[in-house]
Amino acid sequence: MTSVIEKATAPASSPAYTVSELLAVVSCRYLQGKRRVFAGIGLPTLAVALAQKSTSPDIEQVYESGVCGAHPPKLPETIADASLATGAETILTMPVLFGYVLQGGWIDVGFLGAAQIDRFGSLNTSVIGPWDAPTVRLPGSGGAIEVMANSQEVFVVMRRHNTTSFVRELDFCTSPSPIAARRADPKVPTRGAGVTTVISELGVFTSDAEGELCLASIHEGVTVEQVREQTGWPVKVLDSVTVTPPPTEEELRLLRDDIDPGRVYLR
Amino acid sequence: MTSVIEKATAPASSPAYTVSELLAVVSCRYLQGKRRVFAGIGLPTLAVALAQKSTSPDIEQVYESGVCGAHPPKLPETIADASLATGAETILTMPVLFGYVLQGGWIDVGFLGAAQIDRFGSLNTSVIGPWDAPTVRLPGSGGAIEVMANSQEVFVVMRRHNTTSFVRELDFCTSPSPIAARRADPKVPTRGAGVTTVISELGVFTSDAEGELCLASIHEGVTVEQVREQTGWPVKVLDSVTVTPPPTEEELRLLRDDIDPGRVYLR
Amino acid sequence: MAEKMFSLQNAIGTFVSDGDVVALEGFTHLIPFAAGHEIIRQRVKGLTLVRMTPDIIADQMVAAGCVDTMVFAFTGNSSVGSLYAVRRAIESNGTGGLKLEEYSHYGLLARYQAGAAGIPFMPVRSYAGSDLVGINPQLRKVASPYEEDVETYVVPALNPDVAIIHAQRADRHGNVQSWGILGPQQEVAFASKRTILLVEEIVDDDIIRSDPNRTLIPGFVVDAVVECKYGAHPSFAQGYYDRDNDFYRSWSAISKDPQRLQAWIQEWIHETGGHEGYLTKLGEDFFHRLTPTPHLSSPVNYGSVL
Amino acid sequence: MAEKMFSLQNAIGTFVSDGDVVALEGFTHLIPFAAGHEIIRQRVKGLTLVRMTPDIIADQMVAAGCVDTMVFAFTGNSSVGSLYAVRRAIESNGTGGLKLEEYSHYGLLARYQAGAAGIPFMPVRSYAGSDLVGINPQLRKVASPYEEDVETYVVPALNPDVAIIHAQRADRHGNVQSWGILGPQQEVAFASKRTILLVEEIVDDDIIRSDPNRTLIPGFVVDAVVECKYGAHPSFAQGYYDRDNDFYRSWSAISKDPQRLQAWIQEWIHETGGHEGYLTKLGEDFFHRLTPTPHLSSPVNYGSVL
Repeated sequence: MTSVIEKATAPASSPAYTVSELLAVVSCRYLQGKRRVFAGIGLPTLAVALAQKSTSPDIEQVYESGVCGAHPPKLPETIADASLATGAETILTMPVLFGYVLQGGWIDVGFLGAAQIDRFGSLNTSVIGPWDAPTVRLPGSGGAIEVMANSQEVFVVMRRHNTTSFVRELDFCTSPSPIAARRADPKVPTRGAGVTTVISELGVFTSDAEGELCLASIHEGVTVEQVREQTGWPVKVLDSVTVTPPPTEEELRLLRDDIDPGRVYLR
Repeated sequence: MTSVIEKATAPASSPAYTVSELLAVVSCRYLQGKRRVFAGIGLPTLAVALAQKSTSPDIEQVYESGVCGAHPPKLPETIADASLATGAETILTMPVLFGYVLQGGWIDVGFLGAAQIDRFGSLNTSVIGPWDAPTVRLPGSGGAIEVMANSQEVFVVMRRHNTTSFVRELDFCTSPSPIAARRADPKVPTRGAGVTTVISELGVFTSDAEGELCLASIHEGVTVEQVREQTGWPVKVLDSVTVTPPPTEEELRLLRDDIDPGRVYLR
Repeated sequence: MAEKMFSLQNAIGTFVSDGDVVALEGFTHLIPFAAGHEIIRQRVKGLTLVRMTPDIIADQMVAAGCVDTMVFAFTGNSSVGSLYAVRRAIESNGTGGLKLEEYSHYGLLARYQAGAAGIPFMPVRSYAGSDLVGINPQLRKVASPYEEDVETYVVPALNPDVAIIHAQRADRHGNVQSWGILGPQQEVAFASKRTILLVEEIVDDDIIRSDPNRTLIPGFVVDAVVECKYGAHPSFAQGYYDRDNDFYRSWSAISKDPQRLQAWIQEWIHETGGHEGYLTKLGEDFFHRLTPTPHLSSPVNYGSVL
Repeated sequence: MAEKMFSLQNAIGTFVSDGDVVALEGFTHLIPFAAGHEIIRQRVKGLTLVRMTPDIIADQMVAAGCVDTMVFAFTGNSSVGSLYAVRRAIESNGTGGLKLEEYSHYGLLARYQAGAAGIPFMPVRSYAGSDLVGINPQLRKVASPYEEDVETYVVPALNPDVAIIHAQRADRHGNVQSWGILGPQQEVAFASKRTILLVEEIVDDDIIRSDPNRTLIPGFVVDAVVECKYGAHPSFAQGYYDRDNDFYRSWSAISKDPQRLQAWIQEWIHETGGHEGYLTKLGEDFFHRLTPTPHLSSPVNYGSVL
């Protein structure tokens, strides 16, 4: 798999930006008005940090490890960085984080990644091929099943956008969308809207009233046709589909100079 | 209700002792070989402290509030004394104390009191009279139901021994013995032996193989007949029934001089 | 960030309404007396008071007519006396009318846990054979799907309208730090729709952030933060003031006589006008005898490579 | 009091046997690497390894042939690479043979919680619609006895034979204090039949008793206490040493080549003879670059009136 766009073509009037920068900026914009974001290290951290410094000063990131209100003295390299604990406001125990915070419904937006996503936002992070004799063993759910089942909504960042990642049918449904959950177990209550927003290297999908992921915007230099070709299901394109407004100079300045000057995640 | 014996008659060779001292000493003796005792403040505290200083240096007291390994700088007056936290080894959260420690089966001996006890060691701490229009409203279970259901065995200290406290039938069964529990709900697993030892102002009852509380010893100056008269069920008397050996000078010295010199619980 | 700092009066006025299910928690330690007094002062009615251990504060609230229903596990004034207002409202020869929903400690705590965790019920390892099962229809059984012929009792999730708790310190964002006996405060705050937090002192952000594992409840769970020094009196706040055992011992005599009890409420709650007035009435030197000798925690190092 | 101080060698030798269910816990932080290495050194076989996040230590134990079955929720080397020994033991073109029992994070954590709490199962708010239900028969449903037509998934209690955990400090009685990211250590220690505790340092009783709320696990739960400085390397111990990210990044290249991996195990585990030898091989100055700048907690006052 190679990325369709490694670097977007820069329009004459704006500076060039990397895919990472684009994904962080677009994610940040969709975070407007949200309060508590459950996310790991990496692009979501940049998106939340950018939101804090721009549109959403009150936004908070909650980490799977139980850290809330992190104020790391330096940008952490990994989710396991000691600096995430240094100066944090709270470190919750795991039963409190998963039981009370996640299952209790306190998370507005959960950020997830996946090897495969389907039309209604169910995710595979377990295996390629059959579970008991896979071609590729992936890490598994971790907390993804709980994040999907308990956040008010979920954002998915998919760096690679092609027909092996945006699939008609998942090899394995690790984290089902609420729609899939209700179909499988109508008596088990669900919470939240599931995946409402997918930000990929090609564009942005948002969910419609039925929960179907529809193309809402394409990034600069990408065509709708390209998205159709790289997506394993017949893509519904919103009437309002637009070209994603490119990162502004101010957004890029904040990312590059303030938030990640060492290009820890922007690499 | 008045106590049958406010002060035991002292044999010529030994010093006089109070009922509190007697109950503490006898309780202590039954604690030999036990490790973890779940108990409130008062006589059980004295019994555990005495055991620590005599036969059972490793014995530990666990408090309902979550305090384990208490080393209070002064003898606490109440279970809510700040000194219980000062210098303690551990203060557990309530879910850990009740969930993991008690329900997890880590308690060897639970100490309980009650307004009424029956022949198989079920206890009433809720009401005298009907529950919805009681003559006397008692405090209720607190943690007693969990202590009874989850300790390996239970000791009950009954200061007042008469036919209104040792009853044929409880007005209300707050904390059932495992025997009563299995009869009511045969499919719900029980743990432990329930009440194995009752220490009253008149004597000591221990449970037989069927869980029935049988008279094992009578205190100095008490007759078996007196116990029968003051007990609401036909008392089974063990063949081995003896006179409770009175507190020794050393036991009394430890209690009076070392453990409770201010007579906080010995009053 | 939404402003969370409230006066006690405004916090109760804003977040507690007639008919609410109010969980007022604190297990022997950090009992939110000042908040209970303010509820009485504002003459809130028809409350369902949820409290594992309804004690003097419950006696006062029942006597003041704030409480219709009491959900509890142990009601009493430890070993030093009785709660006569509560008893009069329950016993057959009393003035009656208090509805009860009775649990054991872990039963009620497990209801908070299930409420906090968004699950319909919590299994508990007890209740078989207890007469509580007969008088409390919330205690039910479920068959284990793992073993033949094994059942467990369960309790249902509880999500009070308001949790009211007291703690030693917090920052202005409501990040709560507490130590000593912790009680069910964390569970009840997460389980409740709204949470009012009273603290002995508001501290700088840096103090809280120096010890993040000490934060029992994150700020996002807290709706109102009230700085309320000595707000747990006659209960205690570890390291700030000890328990006023004299007051606890004196309560039976007050509570036993309905007229004297009403006069006490009038004098100490209504006429003081607020917690400040209550402290003034106690007098400037009151807390001297209850002031602890310091016993400080050893530091731990949260550092990382810079 | 029974003597609880053990050498690492004796602790593993005494409490871990072939075929045991061993939970080796620590969530990104305080991963008991030294204990895992000692299990490899002692050539223990047939283990069921329970770990929420099997990472490099699992890769090493699988490569060394200690593990028959892995019970897990997330297996990987965060974002810096893959665990090739684990993958070879699972994937269709690999050398195979590793049995898997797969959960999500809370699913496995809830199994520890139920195991610790002596209840047959724990309800969780997830799993509906997940294919995990099809491949893991332990994920079952129970009807709520409180609402019509409401069901919840549940997971069964788990009681491992041995829990192995690492912490910053403890006293000689095994009272454990830990800070930073706490992971499932408290749950797994209470749930397991035996618990082996490794710590960075044994401290005086007074240190532990100065901060009883910091004690995560009381001594009575712990069977063996091992003083094992740097025993979490290449993982970290907050305030003692940071994570050795270079090692984590280097692992993929080692793990990808089965021969190189076996050579690594031979050189760094067997030939070092023990944790002391491992540290000697790392070299005297190794931890300089990982040594944190101190960031100390503010004290709290546990005092009372004397």
